Amino acid sequence: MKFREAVCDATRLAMEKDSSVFVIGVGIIDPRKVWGTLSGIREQFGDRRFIEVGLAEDALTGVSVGAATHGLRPIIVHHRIDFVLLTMNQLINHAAKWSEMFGRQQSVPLVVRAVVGRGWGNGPQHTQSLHALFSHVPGLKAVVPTNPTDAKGLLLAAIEDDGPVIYIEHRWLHEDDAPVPPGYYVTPLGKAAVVRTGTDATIAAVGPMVAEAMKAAAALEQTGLSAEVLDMRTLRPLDSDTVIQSVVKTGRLVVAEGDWSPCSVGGEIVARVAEQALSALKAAPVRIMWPDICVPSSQTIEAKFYPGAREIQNAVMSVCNHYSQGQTIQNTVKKFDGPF
Amino acid sequence: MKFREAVCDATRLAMEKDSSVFVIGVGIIDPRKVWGTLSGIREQFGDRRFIEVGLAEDALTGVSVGAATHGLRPIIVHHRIDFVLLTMNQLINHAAKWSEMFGRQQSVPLVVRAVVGRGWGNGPQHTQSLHALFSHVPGLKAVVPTNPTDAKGLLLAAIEDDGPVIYIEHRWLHEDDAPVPPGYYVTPLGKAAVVRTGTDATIAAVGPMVAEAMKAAAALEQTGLSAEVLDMRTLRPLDSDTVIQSVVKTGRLVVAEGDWSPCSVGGEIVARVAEQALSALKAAPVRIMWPDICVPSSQTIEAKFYPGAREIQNAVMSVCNHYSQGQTIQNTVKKFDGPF
Amino acid sequence: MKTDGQRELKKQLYYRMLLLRRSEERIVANYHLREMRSPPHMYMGHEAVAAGVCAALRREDVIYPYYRSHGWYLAKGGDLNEMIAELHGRATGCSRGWGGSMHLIHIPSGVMGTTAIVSGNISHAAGAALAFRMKGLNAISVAIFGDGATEEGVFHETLNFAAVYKLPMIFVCENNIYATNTHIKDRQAQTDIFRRADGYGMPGMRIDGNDVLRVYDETGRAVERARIGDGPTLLEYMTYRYLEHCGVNEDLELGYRTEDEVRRWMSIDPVHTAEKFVSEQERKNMESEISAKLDEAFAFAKSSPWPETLIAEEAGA
Amino acid sequence: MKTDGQRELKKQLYYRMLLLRRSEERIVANYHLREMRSPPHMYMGHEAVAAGVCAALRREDVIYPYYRSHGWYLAKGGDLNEMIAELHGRATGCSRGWGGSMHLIHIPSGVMGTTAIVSGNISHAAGAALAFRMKGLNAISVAIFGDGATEEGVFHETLNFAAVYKLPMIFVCENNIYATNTHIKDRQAQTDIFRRADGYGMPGMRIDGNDVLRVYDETGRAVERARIGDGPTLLEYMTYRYLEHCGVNEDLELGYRTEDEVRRWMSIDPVHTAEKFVSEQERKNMESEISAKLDEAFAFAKSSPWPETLIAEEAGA
Ligand SMILES: Cc1ncc(C[n+]2csc(CCOP(=O)(O)OP(=O)(O)O)c2C)c(N)n1
Ligand SMILES: Cc1ncc(C[n+]2csc(CCOP(=O)(O)OP(=O)(O)O)c2C)c(N)n1
Ligand SMILES: [Mg+2]
Ligand SMILES: [Mg+2]
Repeated sequence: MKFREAVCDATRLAMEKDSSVFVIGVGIIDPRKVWGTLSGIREQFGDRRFIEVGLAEDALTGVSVGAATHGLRPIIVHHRIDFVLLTMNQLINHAAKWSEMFGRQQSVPLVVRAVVGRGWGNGPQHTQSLHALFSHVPGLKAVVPTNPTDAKGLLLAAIEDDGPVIYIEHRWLHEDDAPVPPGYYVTPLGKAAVVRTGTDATIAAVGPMVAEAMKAAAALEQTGLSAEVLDMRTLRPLDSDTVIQSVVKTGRLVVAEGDWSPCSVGGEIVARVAEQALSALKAAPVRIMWPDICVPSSQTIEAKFYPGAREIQNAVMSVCNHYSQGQTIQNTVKKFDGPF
Repeated sequence: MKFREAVCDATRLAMEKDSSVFVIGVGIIDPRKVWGTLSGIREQFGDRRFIEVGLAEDALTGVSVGAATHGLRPIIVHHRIDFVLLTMNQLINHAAKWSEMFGRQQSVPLVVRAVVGRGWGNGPQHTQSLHALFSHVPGLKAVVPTNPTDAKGLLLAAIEDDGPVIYIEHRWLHEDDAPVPPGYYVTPLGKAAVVRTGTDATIAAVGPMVAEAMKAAAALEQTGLSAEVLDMRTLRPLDSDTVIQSVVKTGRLVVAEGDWSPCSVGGEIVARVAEQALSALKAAPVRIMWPDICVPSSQTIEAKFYPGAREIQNAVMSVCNHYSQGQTIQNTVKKFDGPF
Repeated sequence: MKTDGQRELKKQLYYRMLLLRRSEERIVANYHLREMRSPPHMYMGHEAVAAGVCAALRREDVIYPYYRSHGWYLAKGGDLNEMIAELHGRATGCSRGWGGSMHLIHIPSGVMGTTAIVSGNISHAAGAALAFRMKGLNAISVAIFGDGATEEGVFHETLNFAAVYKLPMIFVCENNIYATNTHIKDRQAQTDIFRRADGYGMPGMRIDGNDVLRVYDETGRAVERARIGDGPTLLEYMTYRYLEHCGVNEDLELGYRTEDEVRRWMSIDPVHTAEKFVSEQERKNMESEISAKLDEAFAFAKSSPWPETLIAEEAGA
Repeated sequence: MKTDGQRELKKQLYYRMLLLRRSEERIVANYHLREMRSPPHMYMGHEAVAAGVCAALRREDVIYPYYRSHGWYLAKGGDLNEMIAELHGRATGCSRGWGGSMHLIHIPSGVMGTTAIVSGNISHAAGAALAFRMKGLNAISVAIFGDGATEEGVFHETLNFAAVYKLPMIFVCENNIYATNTHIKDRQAQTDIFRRADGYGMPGMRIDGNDVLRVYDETGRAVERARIGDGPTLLEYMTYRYLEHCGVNEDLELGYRTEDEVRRWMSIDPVHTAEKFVSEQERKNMESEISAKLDEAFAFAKSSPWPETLIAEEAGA
């Protein structure tokens, strides 16, 4: 099942199981079905549970907060995460605080699905990750699935959760294909996954950088280095315990995240390891992050913008003080193709 | 001169020096003059350069971006930083990216003054610091002055800067009084200040926590510990070099910031020290931050919410492995009084 | 019969307004004790709006007031003890001490959580209306906001959304001419707020907000429309705030409004005007009943425990 | 004389529209080469709006188009070579390769930076108008946006702001009935966008956006009002998009609109309708002139260097 089909599958299962779940968003009745992530949903559940809204992201987020406090479970769908910036007042001032602010008398079960774009010149305003913004604020949770199985399990967990959850969906994972367990299951929020075990260094990766880390780990194996790869999956609450456990074993940490570095999730991981496992560190940790500029449109500079497996590989070799003759791999990130 | 008078002084000097500087905001014509930070400005410069706007934070931020690209230098004034969340689309999608997105043909000289509230039950929506949100995004700068001299110098530097600068102003520093250099001067952006030298531990503090750190340092001296206190002042670009220099000397780091911990400026400081000066660290660094909840309204729980000098003192003693018989000081943060 | 009903209604309306007025007077009188550490946005002067609107609603209908909410909370039937306790920051408060004056809630009586962010509540009300529709309930939802709030973009977005879906809701604007201390003429080019309803194909009208009977009647018509599926209405009630924007004092010294203006509005005071709805004896009974309730509420608040812990399960983040 | 002027104007209007149409046709024809790696929002069908509006402006006036901006860029006098180079991601592009199709800019001709965030530009235009006012310039500013953009809150906020300050600006809405693939009837309860102007005390009107002369005339009147200090106007131009929302293809297979609807609009094609403004010979000359320019522009783009470095001075953060 493709990643995008897994998203759709989770949506369908949740709506079948719980009649309070509904979908709301701008342009969701589009025949392209938000890249197929909503195929058949409107047809199966009808317009009563499929709320098309004009361009009014702020209002529809508030509408969802209001509906959520009356027992419904809205799934807000944004074609681009960049549009979520129009809704920060509702998310941070309202949704995140609602439950505590009123002494925990109401909960706000709310999912914000936000797609991160990349490639084909989508440029500065259609390619941000914004992981960190949602991971900073208490009252919000944030998840970034990296494979079809988690795409489904984390979306179901997000829908089940009684607070607002930002579900960050990287567009260029949508076509990834893998076997997915049938039926209803949840991938618990707040648990990282050890996706490859190793002994020489820990690579804590976020989102699409997990695939890059796996490529790097495979290449590193050729040069005699054994890397453990973690898929952080949930950014808030952040499962730093799993990272620390791994670093206690490996003694070395490379963090790989597609987002800006200052005040990032990657930085938070490094900070917690330094605070809680300093003595385990045999080398200074390294972050592989975006350069500190906006994402450029032109292909040549865009190619220079995104770090990948090669940079991770080099970072691991450097924290391991390992300068092998082995070939450095090339970055071969799948390119996102086509105009939209 | 009081902190709030220093803000006003800087505004006046900038407007006298450069006719392209103007002030814009919601409710700025209020007779209370934004707690006196705009006293006499409208009278001196007239309504042409003092733009009162209805409740339209989003529009007025875009208006300011547009005006800035035409050579003006707007100072946006928000009574509360919480309202800036209504303007994130303009700040992050537009102002921060404008210059790079168009190949550096235009600049966006723009200052956003945002006041952080505290106390008297101002509660969840009027007391956020939000330091981290503005420090994450490239294209933005963020400053937090902690004394009248810097309040003036950093505001003038922010106004001179050719990009958007968020000037975060803690309400309960407004009444702080200290001699301020007369006339026009700038405090350079991106430079932390060593406000107390010491040898046993570094306290890197942000905003009002600087005063708490100074109190802690004085108390620590009684118990035989010498703490170096840094006032970070600018959060982006973050002067980690000064922190690292200090930690290389002291070997120990305590970070004190009034904001939530995950993906915070405090976390970024710890991460950079771990990355760049791991071997200098004789003990695991410690962050003193807010608990991971919204700011409560009631005085008893609010008092438990804010850490202060005592927590910093304890943290320094613990990183120094120093369990003296010396008294732990009490927190004596000045309370913000009165309803508004 | 009909006249009896009318008289009963008038009595109720007067009682509600008197309760609102006396409660706030008591808050004003006690505020200097520094026991209510919360920024209060006093409702005095507006009483006819909350009393009239809420009288036209059923208990299962919900209201979404803004931070100037003491009056709305009480008019809809919110528990007085819990409100006064909340102002005192006690664990028995309607928000358990976490919210304070700007964040009241009383779910059993349909007072939904209020926000300190101007206009933040408008879309919440639409969300409640959507939920009622989806769940097949016959309840309606009321968004309540000031003249200033109508300048925020979300006001426009929500009117359009509610009109498209013909939501069972009402938009109630309390136009008191000022946003903080800025006059509406300095903020809006065209100051007939109700006229904007036309842009969304929605009925809109301006009503004397100091005339509690007119408020009740017009709200009733809008409630009826909403209830039978004819969609939302924008009601603009003209009224006036007596005290400073936030706090318990008068504010003539600020100079943004004239004594004359304040006096003109006080001369049509909604509570005083409605005194004629009741007999002298009835009024006296009401006064003493309310006074006793307030004594009790303040005693309850002051003897209530403080909230203790920051949070039981501090979420590991 | 007057007729000569009229003829000259008509010729110019036709030339501009033809330039827009042929330029986009060339982009469509070359897009499959995968050299223009940028999401294009094609303007075909709208040409009369940009051509008519820009003809009523002076060079020092500025426009703030949205992402559907090729036509606006060219109509206002933006450099063709630089636009085609930008679509090719080259360092010689109008945004130096950093922006692509959605972020064009050409400061010398008054084409201000365009945004991919719907409605993000509306307030920028008001900011420019404010700047002109403050600097004592006589220029005016034009905000350009689609029917969908009017649903965003900032549209409302900016109309009010511009009206309060009587800014020298115009609000130009290109109503092509769809936002992406959602019909306006599914998004707005009252679909006469121009009628919302009344809520702000601003003149508003709906105009046939395929009639370039009417566009020119009505814009001219609004320009005049703005120029003499009478404040802003909301102009709603009805028009139609021929190709898919984003991309270079037709999209009948999506089924959100009918072939019949598309054909009806094409039968009043703005460029074709205006062919009568010029002689056959004139038209031929224009065609070959434009064709030569486009040859040159594509050659220029393809032979231009790529942007090299991510940024010279990478700001240490
Ligand atoms: C989004 C936002 N902007 C600004 C403020 C500051 N503020 C608080 S109340 C207020 C005035 C609101 O006026 P109005 O809506 O007319 O309500 P009123 O207070 O007059 O009842 C302002 C500007 C705020 N709380 N929220
Ligand atoms: C704030 C925001 N929300 C959603 C989108 C996605 N989007 C891009 S174009 C578009 C439709 C806009 O329609 P309209 O304003 O009518 O302009 P048109 O494309 O029809 O010319 C949408 C929804 C966006 N870019 N920005
Ligand atoms: Mg008001
Ligand atoms: Mg459109």
